[in-house]
Amino acid sequence: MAKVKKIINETENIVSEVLDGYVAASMGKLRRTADRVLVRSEIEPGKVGLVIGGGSGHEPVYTSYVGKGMADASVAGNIFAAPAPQFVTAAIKAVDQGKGVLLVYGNYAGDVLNFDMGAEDATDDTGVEVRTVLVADDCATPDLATRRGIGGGFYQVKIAGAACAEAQSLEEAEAAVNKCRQNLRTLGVAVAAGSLPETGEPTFTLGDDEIEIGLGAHGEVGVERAKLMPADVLTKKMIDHLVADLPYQAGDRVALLFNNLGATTQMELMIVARKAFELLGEMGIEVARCDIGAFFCSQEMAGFSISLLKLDDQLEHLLNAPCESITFSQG
Amino acid sequence: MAKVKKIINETENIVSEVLDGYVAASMGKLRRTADRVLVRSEIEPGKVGLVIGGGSGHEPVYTSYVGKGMADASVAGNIFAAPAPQFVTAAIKAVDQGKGVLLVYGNYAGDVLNFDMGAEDATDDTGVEVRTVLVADDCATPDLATRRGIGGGFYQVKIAGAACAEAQSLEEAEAAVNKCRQNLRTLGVAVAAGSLPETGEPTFTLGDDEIEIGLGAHGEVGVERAKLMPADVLTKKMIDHLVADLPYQAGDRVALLFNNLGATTQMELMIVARKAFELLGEMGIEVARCDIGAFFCSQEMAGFSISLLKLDDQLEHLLNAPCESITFSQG
Amino acid sequence: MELSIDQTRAMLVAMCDAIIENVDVLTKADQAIGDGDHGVGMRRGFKAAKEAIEAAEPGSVGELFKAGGSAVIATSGGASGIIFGLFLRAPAKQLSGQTLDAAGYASWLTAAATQIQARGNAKPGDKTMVDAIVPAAEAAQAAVGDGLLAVAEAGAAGAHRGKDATVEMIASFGKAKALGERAKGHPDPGALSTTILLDAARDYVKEQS
Amino acid sequence: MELSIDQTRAMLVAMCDAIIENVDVLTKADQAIGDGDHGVGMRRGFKAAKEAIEAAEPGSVGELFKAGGSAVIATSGGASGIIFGLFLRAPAKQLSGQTLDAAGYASWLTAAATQIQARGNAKPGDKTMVDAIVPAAEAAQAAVGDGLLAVAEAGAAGAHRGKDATVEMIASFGKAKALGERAKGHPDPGALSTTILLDAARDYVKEQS
Ligand SMILES: Nc1ncnc2c1ncn2[C@@H]1O[C@H](COP(=O)(O)OP(=O)(O)O)[C@@H](O)[C@H]1O
Ligand SMILES: Nc1ncnc2c1ncn2[C@@H]1O[C@H](COP(=O)(O)OP(=O)(O)O)[C@@H](O)[C@H]1O
Ligand SMILES: [Mg+2]
Ligand SMILES: [Mg+2]
Ligand SMILES: [Mg+2]
Ligand SMILES: [Mg+2]
Repeated sequence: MAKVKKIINETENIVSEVLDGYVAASMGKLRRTADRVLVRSEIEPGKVGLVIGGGSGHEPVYTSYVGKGMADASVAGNIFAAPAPQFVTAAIKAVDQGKGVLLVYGNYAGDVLNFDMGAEDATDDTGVEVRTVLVADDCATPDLATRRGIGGGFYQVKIAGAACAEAQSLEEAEAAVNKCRQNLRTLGVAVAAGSLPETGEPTFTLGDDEIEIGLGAHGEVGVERAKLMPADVLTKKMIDHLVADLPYQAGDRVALLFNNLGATTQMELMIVARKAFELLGEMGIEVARCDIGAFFCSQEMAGFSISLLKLDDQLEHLLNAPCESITFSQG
Repeated sequence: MAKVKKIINETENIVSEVLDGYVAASMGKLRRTADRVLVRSEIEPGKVGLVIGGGSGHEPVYTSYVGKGMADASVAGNIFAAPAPQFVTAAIKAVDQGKGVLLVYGNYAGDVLNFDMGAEDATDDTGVEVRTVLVADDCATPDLATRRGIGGGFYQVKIAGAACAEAQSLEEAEAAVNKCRQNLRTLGVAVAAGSLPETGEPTFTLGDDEIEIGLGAHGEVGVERAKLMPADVLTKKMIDHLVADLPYQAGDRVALLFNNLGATTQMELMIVARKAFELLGEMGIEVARCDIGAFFCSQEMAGFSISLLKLDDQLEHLLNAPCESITFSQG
Repeated sequence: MELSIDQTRAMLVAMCDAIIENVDVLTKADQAIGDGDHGVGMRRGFKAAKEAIEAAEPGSVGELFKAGGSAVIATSGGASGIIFGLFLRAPAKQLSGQTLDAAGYASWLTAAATQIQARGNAKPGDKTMVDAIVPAAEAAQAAVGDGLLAVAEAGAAGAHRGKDATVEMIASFGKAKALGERAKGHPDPGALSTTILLDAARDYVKEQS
Repeated sequence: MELSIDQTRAMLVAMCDAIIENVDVLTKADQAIGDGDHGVGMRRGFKAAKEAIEAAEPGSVGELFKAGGSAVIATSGGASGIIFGLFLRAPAKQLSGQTLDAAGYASWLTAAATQIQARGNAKPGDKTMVDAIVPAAEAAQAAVGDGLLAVAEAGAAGAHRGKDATVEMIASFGKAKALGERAKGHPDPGALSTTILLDAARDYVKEQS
């Protein structure tokens, strides 16, 4: 197979140039620091800080979700690799306003190791208090503690952004984001692989007529490898799996997120959305908010994920609170 | 080459199911009428109407840009084919509040024929006054009158939505949108073909190391077929072509749009954005607003377009006015 | 010789069938210089036209043409929906009688050529189906004195001459326009459709003769 | 036998070179059961470590280890950045003298095994590099009485036994975890890196003996 063409310059400069792109497009609202940190130019004094981050290559997550009502800084690793700890330390120091800093990032071994060490170093240096709420929404695997962070991470970051903007204390923000984590489930489906920009090689292989339900954002194996099936059949499988996992129940109010992993068309997402609304309606689950788009990608992987977040008044308020960032804003 | 996998049901139901998806995701704000028309459930009485539309397969354009401050209705053709005139007629009648209706759609022979006939039929039936401002932003071809409508259509629809929401008369709205058209230029680059959902076949072919600058949204030939080149070289070619076309000049204030044609990563768009900002800065052209995302796709085509819109106070006001739609909202 | 309403219906149905059968030919022609959807669009339109024509209870020959043309316009979409809808619908008002004769057949093609140019703004030489319908109409008018079959034969032959001439043209319309010189060597897909339609009409008239 | 500061530096550089040379082996190992980036990440980290070690002006042997380990942590990224950074950095405080002797070498591996387990939470049997470093440390401690070369040889041999044992394990950590039974038949990439590092160290000690 031919290598996937990418519009880039030198591969070793990708992450740095992407960060410069965000700074340019922010028109003064963001700046770079410590090489791999994107930070708000002005942070409200006395607010609880929020730092997000992870491996690059999943843009817009996590790097771009920095701004008023979102994260105060993001830390970018190399493509699909956790960022080194000194960048985490620098980000924490850059956003700390004396109220402590919350970390939100995906539950991957490499990220946990690097963010933990980075946070400890920051605390050793300045005494800043740091708490972490991992994104661990992928219900493709059974064990809660080791679940991966995928598309629902967008909701968790959004809620963390609003919580840290409003909260009086780090504990209060942490508790809200923890509640989001508890109520959030995502299931993805991969239709075709993305590629590594350094090599143009695919990140995994699927047969010409195969899809994999639950495949992870880096090609980790999922729930079921299956033949291509009609959208309605696939949607039912995914919704049934998701709903049973929490479980979501009749009378629940939810936010519903359709996330494009990269190359899937909006046409397909809308066909799936139509069926998902129908199925949730039949189950008596009320959709209070719906988001559709590319929030958490895996290069140009074809596929999508569906996330459900069970809402209470607090979570709904935080999800709907205004925010600004390069790729997602709401009034 | 293996057929491109799509998550769909029966191919003949694609457009209909996509429209149902938009209705579901709108949660009461949109409804379908006359089979192929998506219309706002509540339209402000006495406002100038705005109808947009075109062939399907380019979602979110044009179908999804319906809502408060955007279009009042959209008309969806089959994949890559202009909608038949009776749907245009129905849309015009559905949005008419006695102040006349503006049509905004891409400058393709088939669309012009069908929208013109649909508008004439509506006027014959009810006397409604209809005006048209075509989207014709693609500066890949020299002849102004026959230029195609591509990614900049998002800005033109946004401005038309605000103009029709605010204008006292159809003429006033038309004049504003015409000014937008005059000041708007777009140039695209195709890196890899999308596919027709009915067949899974690619819409055009490019060599393994080739790109085409100026290739149209349906595979129409462009300015130059070239070998894959560094992002910075490509960006300079594109910006130089764009700037020379209007021409944009030192001291101009512009809005700058990076549109993902489908499968390009945001990583690549940010690398390009970084260079575009640098080049425009060197030319003394001030960027007052920047938008980055998938606004006008061509199935999962890999590639992107850059649009420049020269602003005056009125256009800047209209572009920044609040709006709501399934895929684009601003506060 | 004249065709009755039912014979005219049968002629129009034969034309629809000819398009439906030739969908692959039209697809290939449009793939060469357009976006490849001409065959699918024409089939969608002429399938609907066939149903409308078969279901119609017309008061005149013209109403059959109108039923077919309106169906094409309403279902085909794209440029060719309007153009080939007008191809059938254009003569609807003129053909107010119960039969289709030589003069009526020729006036159909003339009305089509006129209305298509008026609405579509393509002129002869622009590499569109106008290059086929215009010589078809002229040749048909010239043969009116020789009877219906002669008119039908002249119309088809005129369309073929026009279609053949499009091979060497560069396009000034539609999606082939951007191809410039590269469009040379291929006939215009819509001109090809025009010959398929007029060949089928001629064959039906010949059978009935 | 003991290594001087400069000999220790040379030993550490040889270990870095071994990783850099084996990037493809490590890439293949991680492609089999992980995400394929172990080779690239290790090379990035140990290139930086090599530079830091060469540039260091250490007051003790331990400061050389610290310079190398900190460089790996700061540049490698991913899980292995921390793990293999600690592999070098763990003994920094203990090795406060001017030479590396048998006891020092063994205490290095023990410190690494302890700190890596404390931070990473992987236990023996989870199919990680812990399965290589733990038996390496144990074997090295047991050989302290036999001198530096014996310790280095025991360490490398222990790592190889551990790495070989990972072939039949299913993973409980990292990206191979989701593979379940499918991870069987392949060694853990990080365990493989551990053998490469300890082989290079042993070879250097042997040369100097
Ligand atoms: N303005 C026009 N006047 C006459 N014929 C036209 C015009 N525009 C297009 N056509 C005809 O339509 C044909 C293309 O039809 P089709 O492929 O269905 O539409 P599209 O160009 O929208 O894909 C052309 O080959 C040409 O003969
Ligand atoms: N918690 C851990 N403790 C010890 N070693 C680990 C741990 N997590 C991962 N590793 C080691 O790291 C190796 C994978 O490294 P690498 O591929 O660079 O990182 P990633 O898994 O982030 O892609 C594994 O083979 C394993 O030996
Ligand atoms: Mg990795
Ligand atoms: Mg077409
Ligand atoms: Mg066509
Ligand atoms: Mg790995």
